Amino acid sequence: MKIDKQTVLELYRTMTRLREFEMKIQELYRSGVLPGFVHLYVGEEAVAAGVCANLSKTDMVWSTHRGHGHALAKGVPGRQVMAELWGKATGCSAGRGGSMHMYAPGCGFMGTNGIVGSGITMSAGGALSAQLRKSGQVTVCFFGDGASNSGSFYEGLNLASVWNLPVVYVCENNLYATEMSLERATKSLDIAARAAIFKMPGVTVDGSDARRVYEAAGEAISRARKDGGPTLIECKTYRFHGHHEGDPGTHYRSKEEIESWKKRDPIKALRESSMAEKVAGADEFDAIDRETQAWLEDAVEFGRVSPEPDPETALDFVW
Amino acid sequence: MKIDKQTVLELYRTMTRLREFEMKIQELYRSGVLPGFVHLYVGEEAVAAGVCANLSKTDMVWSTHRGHGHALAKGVPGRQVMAELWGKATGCSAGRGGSMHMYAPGCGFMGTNGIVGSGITMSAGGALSAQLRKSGQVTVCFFGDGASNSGSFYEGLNLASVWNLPVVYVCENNLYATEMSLERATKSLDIAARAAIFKMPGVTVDGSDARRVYEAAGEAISRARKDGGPTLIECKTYRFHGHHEGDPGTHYRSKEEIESWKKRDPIKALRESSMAEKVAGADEFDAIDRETQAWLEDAVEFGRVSPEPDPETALDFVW
Amino acid sequence: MVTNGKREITYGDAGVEALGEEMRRDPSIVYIGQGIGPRGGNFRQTKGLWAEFGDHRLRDTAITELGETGMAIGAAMAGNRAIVDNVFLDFSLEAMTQIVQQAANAHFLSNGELKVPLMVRGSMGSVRNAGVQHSHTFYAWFAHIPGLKVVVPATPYDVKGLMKTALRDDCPVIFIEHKALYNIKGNVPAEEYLIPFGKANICRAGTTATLVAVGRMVHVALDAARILDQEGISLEVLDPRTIAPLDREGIAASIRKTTRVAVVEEAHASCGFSGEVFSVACEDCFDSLDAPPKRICARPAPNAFSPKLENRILPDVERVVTEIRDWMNS
Amino acid sequence: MVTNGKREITYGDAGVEALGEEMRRDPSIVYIGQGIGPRGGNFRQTKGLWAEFGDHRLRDTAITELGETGMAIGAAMAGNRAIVDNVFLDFSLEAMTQIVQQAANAHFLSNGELKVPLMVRGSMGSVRNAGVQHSHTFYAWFAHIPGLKVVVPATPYDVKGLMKTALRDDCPVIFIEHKALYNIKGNVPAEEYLIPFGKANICRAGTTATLVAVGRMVHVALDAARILDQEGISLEVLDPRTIAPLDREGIAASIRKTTRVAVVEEAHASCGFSGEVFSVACEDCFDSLDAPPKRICARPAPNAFSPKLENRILPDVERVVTEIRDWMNS
Ligand SMILES: Cc1ncc(C[n+]2csc(CCOP(=O)(O)OP(=O)(O)O)c2C)c(N)n1
Ligand SMILES: Cc1ncc(C[n+]2csc(CCOP(=O)(O)OP(=O)(O)O)c2C)c(N)n1
Ligand SMILES: [Mg+2]
Ligand SMILES: [Mg+2]
Repeated sequence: MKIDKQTVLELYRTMTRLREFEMKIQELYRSGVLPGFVHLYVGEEAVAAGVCANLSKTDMVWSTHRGHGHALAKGVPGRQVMAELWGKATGCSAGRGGSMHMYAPGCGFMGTNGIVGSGITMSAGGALSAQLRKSGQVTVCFFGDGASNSGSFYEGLNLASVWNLPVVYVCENNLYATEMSLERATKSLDIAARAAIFKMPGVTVDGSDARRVYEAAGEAISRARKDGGPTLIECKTYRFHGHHEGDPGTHYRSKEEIESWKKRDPIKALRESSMAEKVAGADEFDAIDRETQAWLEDAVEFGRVSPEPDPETALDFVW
Repeated sequence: MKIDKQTVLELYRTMTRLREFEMKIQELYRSGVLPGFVHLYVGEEAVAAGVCANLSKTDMVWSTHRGHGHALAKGVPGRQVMAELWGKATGCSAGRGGSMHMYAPGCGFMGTNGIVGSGITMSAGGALSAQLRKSGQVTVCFFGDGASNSGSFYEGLNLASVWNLPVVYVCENNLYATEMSLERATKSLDIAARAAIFKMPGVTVDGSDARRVYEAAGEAISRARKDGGPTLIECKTYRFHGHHEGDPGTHYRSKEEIESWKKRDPIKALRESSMAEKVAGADEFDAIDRETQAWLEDAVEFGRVSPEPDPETALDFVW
Repeated sequence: MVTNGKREITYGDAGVEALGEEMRRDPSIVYIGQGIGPRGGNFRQTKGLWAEFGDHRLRDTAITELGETGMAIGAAMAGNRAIVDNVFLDFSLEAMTQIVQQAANAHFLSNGELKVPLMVRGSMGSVRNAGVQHSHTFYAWFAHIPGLKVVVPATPYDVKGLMKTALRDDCPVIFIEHKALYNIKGNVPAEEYLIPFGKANICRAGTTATLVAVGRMVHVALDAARILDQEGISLEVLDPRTIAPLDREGIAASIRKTTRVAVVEEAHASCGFSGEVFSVACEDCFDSLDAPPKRICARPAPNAFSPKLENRILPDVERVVTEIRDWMNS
Repeated sequence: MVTNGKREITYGDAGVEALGEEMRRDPSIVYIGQGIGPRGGNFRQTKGLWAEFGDHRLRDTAITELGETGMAIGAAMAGNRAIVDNVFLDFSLEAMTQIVQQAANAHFLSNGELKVPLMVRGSMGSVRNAGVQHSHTFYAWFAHIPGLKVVVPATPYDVKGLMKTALRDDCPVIFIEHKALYNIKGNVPAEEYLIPFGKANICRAGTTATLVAVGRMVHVALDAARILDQEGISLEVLDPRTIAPLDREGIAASIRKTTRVAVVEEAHASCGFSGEVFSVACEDCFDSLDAPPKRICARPAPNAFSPKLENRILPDVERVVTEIRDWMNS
């Protein structure tokens, strides 16, 4: 499959936004203006970008604790994600949720989540709903290698497979769950292979290669859309930073390992390979970089100046 | 592997006890003297008998809601099982538990259980304890095809495999979980094959053939005992009766299916094949049958005349 | 008002009727659970519905309460109205994380953008000595969590009216029937009616003391009240119907009238619903109290199998009569 | 009595010390959880223990709370003493079925033959705006279930003494620390001491009213008491230390002395622990009450992320001072 120029630039745009956004979040967080906890997506951008480029606005995404990238890639405005991290009234959850509880159903974004594995069964429900309503929506669920060891993973996949639901499970296998390596957590290291027990296609892709992710997800998503049932995609990826801000991420991962993955930086990789293949030129990528900076500044400023929620609204929307 | 005569007779003895016990329970239950609910093991006797013949008294067994057979095969005295079903003070749980909550730790019997799947993780804990204490005990966990679709199954197997625990998982695949056939519940019909994802040996055996079960379990148990780690054994079996007393078991299973399994009655099969192979003679089997009747009558009488628990003890052993 | 046709049907059938009516009315309803399709429900609680609505809307599952419940929540978030039937409330323990962390919070966290029209169904309480693992009674747990509504019907009439309300509510509703009541009969009008949440039912008017009772204990309280009536003790029996929202005002009004309150529950006392009634008494009508509030709950032990033991643990008419009599005389 | 060496260590380190001492003393203890090995615990709650006890006894797991907890229960039934650390109490929701159905019942059902020496550890409450899914406070749930003991230490001293008691108890103990307290310092004697369960701690003697406070709220209550002291309101601050068993006698004695009681909790009010204190007031010392009991709990909403909203929901010193002042004047 040949990926056209427009798609390449779109993937690049999404990835740079995700990257720059997270670097800014790190800076803001370290300066102490953001409450809560943040888990940065830096290094894994090709996954969200590649998957979500195949989705329409009404398709649904269930995300994780490491979900800023998923939200942005699914089309939640940067301003709203930023403001939410700031706990502002203009955030996508109006400041009620923060990093791990961002909801934007209008964008098909069904939430980041603080509970590992929880989206796997909920997304099967989203897909069931789409199937019942014959809406044509596809549901995507992102989750980590860590989540793949929970009972939720298996119960969700079983239900999705037995009812042939239009859901695509995207495992972001970044080799670690907090400080726990996958090797210490399980002997089941080939996560994609587990799909076979449910007679579900399981695919492994290089999660540092946005084009490969785009292709694999595209295939799975169009299969789901055509009533061909669920797919499990395992993306081999890596977080360049620690598990969350505060974790240097260097005491349980070797320097060599970190460096080897950084060499395969998905953004640089896409840019360089595209240029080598003459799909697009440096000027085009640079233009996107500049646009990204403007977009980011706007989002930051929006977050900064937005008002705090009114304490009087604290008890709204309980019921 | 050649199974010696003594073992054959032992398997036969256990199976006839289980069978006669359950038939008597059915009669007593229908006559209204037993409180609670009972799930009969009739038809599946070769599994408990074949597995438990390999266990010593201090080995541990975690059982299910369909657990009378497991308890008896593990050596819990028939009197105590009978009295427990009667809710009597002399029952193995002193009348506090009933059919689904029978405990006899002194016999290595760690409980029948009303919660499907719950034993799978607890038995891993029993095995962990044995490993830590270097006690040489092996732990066996029985569970059904229904339980194999729960998250507990996968979480338990993962933990057992990653720590190489001395536990043998015995799935009694009787094709149904209540009225739900395995085919309707999952696309993962080859339960033993699932073990492979955890790099665990997975074996399928004819659960109507006590000798094959005995051999497969023997191999798994001696591997576990030699620190060779866990095994999953799927026994293809069938319950001749309904899910519980009250369910005729005939409206969701075809007559042909039921009859075809009854033709392979594990007790008749062992007796006939052993006689054909001249391992033992009719008189020897008949002697066991008579002995079983005496054993059963004693247990029933014990249950019948035993006292009810003293209401004043109702609040004992909470803490 | 509802026409009283004096039609009598069972508590179980009242639920079936509510489900049928609402599933006809609202095509978005999907019902997920174990044995709720062709089987018609372990308690016959979906009897006949499969013939009408089929596999499409009645979704039989494997033994996967965590998966079923997560799935129902997701379907509700995505635009359907979902029912997940855990059959025994006990089995909802398998899915507690999804109920508390996801269902209860999504509406709040999304600032009202997401609705979670979900009914979690499960039956509580003791029946026929099933043993402790099948007879838990922990409606208080759900009422401790903001964002969950908790319904505990005591009569066929209430099952139908409350379930219909539950199936039009856009919040997660935990709908808890009592297993031992499925076969009791009572008047259920054929005409449509809805019973509002948060409105207690005075099952019996009285003047001497208020008994707040829940689920099966409503019937026990009523029996006790009839007996004590002959001794000149006039008990008002109040069924809150919903534990959350709780009709604090209705309870307080009854206490103001009778000047005494006792709670009768099959649930355990410690950190449960009875304390919530005490809080109504203390916070809302303390000066009306002529005597200390009292509670008659399960004695503090797991529910035992032997009828002899179980009867010692769970409240019954005799215990209620004795304890209330002593209390009135104290 | 304990020699008071005035050694000051943190709440977190007090737990580490208790664990180290008990693991040395009792070789059967196995500690299961996520990140509790080389990492030393998300909250540093097992700092340094791995170096001493190794992989054998500190068992790092995958994300498998259900599995971990089931496993710990099984190990405890089989002859070890097991600790399962769910790190955040929130995550124990994943394993609730094993805690309630298995751990709580095995001793009872086996007529005392099985012991379940198990500590389920998890941290409750809000810290640094982690959001609702990481800040639940539901100790009341466990206290609603017979067979579980529930410990909620408020100080470094209590962490050590109560944890050592927990690790010698043969029943399942739910040991609930408050996340925001891990770094507070306090006196912890180097000498061995154990704090009995079911014995409340009078943190501050007073005469005007009793404040029953739990966990972090003990400190809030103490701060409020110091402020109100200057207005002539002498508050007795009582920390029950264990929610189950509950020192009803200790609470009642304090109420008899002060004639008033209020409860201060980070938990929600509805069907929670505050009602249990009301029950003590009503059932055990009603005639001593000079005013209606009162409760100051989290306002009824999920815990919101924004500090502005969260501060509105959770009780703080200002709210306690204001509400207690109003109550005293009413
Ligand atoms: C049920 C549950 N258990 C534990 C945690 C604590 N926790 C938060 S993130 C995380 C690691 C998740 O690992 P993985 O799924 O691989 O995602 P990654 O962080 O690597 O993106 C853990 C253990 C949690 N949030 N939820
Ligand atoms: C967690 C849980 N969910 C549901 C049930 C209700 N239930 C009791 S037995 C049973 C079927 C079990 O099927 P299987 O595991 O195949 O065992 P079998 O009855 O066939 O021996 C079900 C659904 C239960 N006891 N526990
Ligand atoms: Mg990971
Ligand atoms: Mg079965």
